[in-house]
Parts: sequence; C-alpha cells; structure tokens
Amino acid sequence: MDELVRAVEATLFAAEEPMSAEAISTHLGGANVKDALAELEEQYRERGVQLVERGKRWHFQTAPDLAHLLRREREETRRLSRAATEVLAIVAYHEPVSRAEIEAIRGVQTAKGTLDVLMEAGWVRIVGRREVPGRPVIYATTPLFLSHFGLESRKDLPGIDELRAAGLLDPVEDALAAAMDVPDVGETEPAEQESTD
Amino acid sequence: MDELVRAVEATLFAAEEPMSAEAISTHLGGANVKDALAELEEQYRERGVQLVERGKRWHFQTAPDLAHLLRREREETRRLSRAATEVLAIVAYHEPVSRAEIEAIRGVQTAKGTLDVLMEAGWVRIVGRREVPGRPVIYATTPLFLSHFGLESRKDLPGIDELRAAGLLDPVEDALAAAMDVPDVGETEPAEQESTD
Amino acid sequence: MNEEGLIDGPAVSFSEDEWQGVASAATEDQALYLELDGWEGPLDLLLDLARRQKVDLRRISILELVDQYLTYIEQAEALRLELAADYLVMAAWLAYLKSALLLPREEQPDPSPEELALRLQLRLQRLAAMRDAAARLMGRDRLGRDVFQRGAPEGLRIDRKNLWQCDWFALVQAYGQVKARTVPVVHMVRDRMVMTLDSALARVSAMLGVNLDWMDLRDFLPPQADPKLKRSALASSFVAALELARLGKAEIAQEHVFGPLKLRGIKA
Repeated sequence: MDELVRAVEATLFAAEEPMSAEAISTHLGGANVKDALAELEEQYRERGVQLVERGKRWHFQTAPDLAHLLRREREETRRLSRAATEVLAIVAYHEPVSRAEIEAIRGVQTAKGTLDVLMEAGWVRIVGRREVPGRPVIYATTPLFLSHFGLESRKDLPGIDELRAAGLLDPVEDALAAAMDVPDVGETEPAEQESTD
Repeated sequence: MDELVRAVEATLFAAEEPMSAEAISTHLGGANVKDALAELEEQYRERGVQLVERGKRWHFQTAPDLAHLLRREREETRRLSRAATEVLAIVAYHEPVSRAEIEAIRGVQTAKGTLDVLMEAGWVRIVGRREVPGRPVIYATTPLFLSHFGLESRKDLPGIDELRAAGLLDPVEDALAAAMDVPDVGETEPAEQESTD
Repeated sequence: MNEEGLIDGPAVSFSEDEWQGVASAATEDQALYLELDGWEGPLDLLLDLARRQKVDLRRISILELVDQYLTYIEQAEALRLELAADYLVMAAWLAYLKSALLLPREEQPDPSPEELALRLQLRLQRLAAMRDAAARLMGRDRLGRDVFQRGAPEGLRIDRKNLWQCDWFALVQAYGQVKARTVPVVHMVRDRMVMTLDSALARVSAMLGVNLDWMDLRDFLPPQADPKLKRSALASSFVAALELARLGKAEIAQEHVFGPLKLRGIKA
C-alpha cells in the first residue's frame, strides 16, 4: 500500500476535526495529497466507514446507511410506581382533569415527573386547557391506555359502589385485617366456580 | 462487502473506547462478530490505521510506523518518574502484588504518590487484599494499561517468559532455597554461557 | 534472546530519553557520582556499582562490590556529604559481610556469609530485571504517544426506553385507595372558655384596691365559673399578680413551697 496514502489515512483518522487538503499536506511536510485523498475515498466507498469531503475539508464518518448503529434504543420493562398508578387512576376516572384537580383528589402534591412518566408510557396525554384563570393544562387517557388495560371504554372501569362492594374503598389496614380474618374465602370460592365451566 | 463486517467496522470506528467482542455483539443485536473482527484485522493489517486487540478489547489505532508523522508536540504523554516506571513494571510482572512486595524488590520505600500517579493514569488499580496478617491491599494492572502499552495480554509483556524461566519473578526466598539446595549450579552455568556473548 | 541478555543491562537497549541510568552517565574510572539524589537508596547504588563490573550479575564479585560501596561511602563522608541513614546501615552490613566472607570457612557464622551474599545478588538481579522491563515497557508503541485512536469518534449512544408496566387491578385498587384516603374529614376546633391576661389584670387590680388584707390568689377567681374557665382564670390571675408585683402595686407571699399564694395591695 502506498506510503503517502497510509500517512493521509492515519492523519485524518487521528485528527480531531476535519482537515483541508492543504492542512494535511502541511502536516505531511508538503506532499501533494490530492491523489492520495481520491484513492482513499475510493477504497472506503463501500466500507462501514467513509472518507467524505465537506466544504473542502475531509473527514472519516460512519456510512450513512449505518447511522442507526450510532444510536440504539434499549427497552427496559419497569413497574409503574404507586404514585403514578394513583395519578393514572384519577385521570382515568375524572378526565379531563388538571394537575391541580389531581392534587385535590389525591390530597398530595403530584410531581411533574409523575405525569411525564404516564405520558412517556403513552397512557395519558394533554388534551387542551381549561378555560379558567391560569388556563391550566388538562389531561386525559389515550386509546393505548384502554388497550393496555383491556378496556372497551372508560365506562368499563368499576364504579364507586362496585369498588366499595369489593372492599377497595376500605382503608388499607381494614382491608388487610378483613383478609386475615377470613382466610378461607379465597379457597372455597374457586372450587364452587369450577363446575360452572 | 459483508454487512456484518461493515457494521462492526462502523461500530468500532465510532466507539469512544475499546470494546470487547461481547459488547460489539450486544450492540449489534447479538450477532457473532468473531469472524468479522478477524476479517477486519486482516483487511487493515497493512493500512495506516489498524485494528488491534488489547486485553480482550478491540480498537482502531494508527499504525506504529507512522508515529513520527503523528506525534503531537502539544500533548506529550506525561513523563513518568523513574520510580513510577519501576513500580509499574513490578506491578505488571508480579501482579497481584502488595506495596510491601514492591518495596522488597526496589529496596526503598515507595512514596504514596507513586502508586497514586499510576492509579490516576488508569493503569493500576486495587484488586483486593491479601489474606495474610494485616490484610494488605494488592494491586494489578488494568485493561487500559494493556491498551496504552499495546499489549494483547500480560503474556505479551516484554521478556516475561524469560524472566519467569530464570526465576526472576519468584521471591528471593524461593530462589535462595532453590540455590542452597543445589549450590553448584550457580557456579557452573555462567561459565558455560560465556561463549554465547 | 537468551537469559543473560535480559539480566545484563547492555543487551537490552535503553532508550536514552526514557531512563537515564546513573551508571550510564558515569565514566569508566573512579569518577564516582557524589550526588546522592542520583540513587534511590543503597540497593540502587549497589546495582549501579555492580553494572560497572560489566559482568553478568550472577558472576559479580561481591567482595569487589562491597569494597566499591564502602569506598563510595568513605568518599562521601570525606566530602562531608550528609548520608541518609539507610546508606550507612547498608555500609555497616556490607562491612560485616566482608569480614565474615574473609573468615576461614569453619569459623563462619550462621547464616553463612555465602548465603547472605547470594541473597544480595538475587535482590540485585531482581531489581535489574524490573528496571530493564520498565525501560522496555516505556519504549513500546504507546497509545497517545506513538499510536493514536480516532481523534473525533462519533460515539455510541444507547438511549434507554422504558416500557412501563401496570395492570388493571393495580389501577382500580389505587383509585380505591385514593378515595378511601381522601374521604373528607372535618376538624372542629372547640370553643374554649378562657380569661385573657388583660381581663385578669383588671379584675385583680380592682379587687386589690378594695381590700388591703392578704388574700389567697384563688379568692380572686370568679366564684361560680365553669371549672375549665377557672383553670384559665387561675393561670391568668397568677401572671397578673406577677405583673402587678413588678409594677410595685402588689406584694406576693408564699409561706412554703406549693403553699397558697397570698396577695396584698400596696398603697400608692
């Protein structure tokens, strides 16, 4: 392989910024690098890395068709936090709802990040502004929310009365105590249902 | 040109740090990159830029014979003190090694700063403690040490096989015991070797 | 390369700028360096002297080495150079070694001087080996000095994308808990009867003006008052009494600890 071509190749590879032909030439003691550049450009044409000229300056860069390799996405499954689940539930039951309204219902401040997480998950989106002073942003659930939770529509969400009947409106401690008192319920019920299959 | 080879080439060109074959494979969605690496290594062998493996990690670097063209006046590699180079060599050839063991070889106390300089350079790190009284910290070299000094593995350390064969990496006590067992060897051997000078 | 080459300095070419061994700069003869800074301790000096013998370290004459070292130390002392203690310790040890080596074999102490000499030789060999190894290591094609990585790599970025998980039950349960938690709770603050300090002050000073005898503090309290108001009145009247005493309008007396507190007006 031609020594000058090798030298130009190494110089451009190690350079921290694109270099003009003149700068390369100066760096290599005044050699004429035009042919070497053309040869290198040709040698790299089909490779994963290419030699390109941009505004009279040369540099190596990843082949355009491989640009996706430079930025990759890695997917990670994460469980929604308790706070985020609560906020999601409030949005689902009360939509459209502003952040202040969510906070009023939850009784605690809601970090901005919590809503961001729900929007990142694709379950909640901004649907406009409430026409009241301050024009707060209002949130609602998305079709993705319905499909993720297997709901035909929001009407499928159990009502307050059903929640109460299921014991889901009892304070946590009471519900737990109740569950501890009647340990047999969970075991007898399925046995009965078996015959209905 | 093979697409996988191109992808490996682009990945390693774009990487900011040397990558293991496993890391490249993960980045490329689990492809087996062994052959592609071997092919690239071969394709670049004579070029101004080469693909090298250092401590199981791969990176592109300029060809050593072009050093004179590329050596940069501005950022001279930091010059190590003689003490630091000696300590580095002792760590590399004896690792893992405690400070007391380093000092036993050098015959002088090692200033705290000397090991610090080597650790700051990223060439040496603490790898644990020796399970002897006092539980001294023990040091070893890093993958960065191998890439900096152009070593594929510690087996490439200059002359390490000869040093080992000559017993020069064994503690003085061992060598002494061996020498005292066969007291004649030490006197006859050198005489024979004289002719080889 | 044979073993000898490794152990013996000259076979391994030092790169001049990497390691300027003191010995390499010294001339053949007695032009001994008298710069103590040049050596890192006595072992280093001994190795330097040994290398001047220009033989394999395994064939070095220990007696000769000892003499050279002692001569060096003597010269340094003659020049009144301050010698670090470890140089002197080494000198003393070497002097002992020399005398032991010169003794007839049967009179030699234990451990034998041969063993001590061998030990010194082994240490010198090991130090020399590491010094050569260091020089060869430093002379390699080093990254960032002789060979270079890509100057401006694009970098590989891995964007993490979260796949959020939550199920129907967790959602409904969370809503139930929000509702259960936020059932409206009304707090009523009960209206408590109190006697303010101002009214106690007015009441106590008015009563003091009428009566000049000692009176128990409790006599100042409204007689038919609710017990809760009485507690408040007692506290307020006590503070009022202290205030009047401070202003010189009343005297306070208490015969024993926790006894009844008596109050009397002072005529202006």
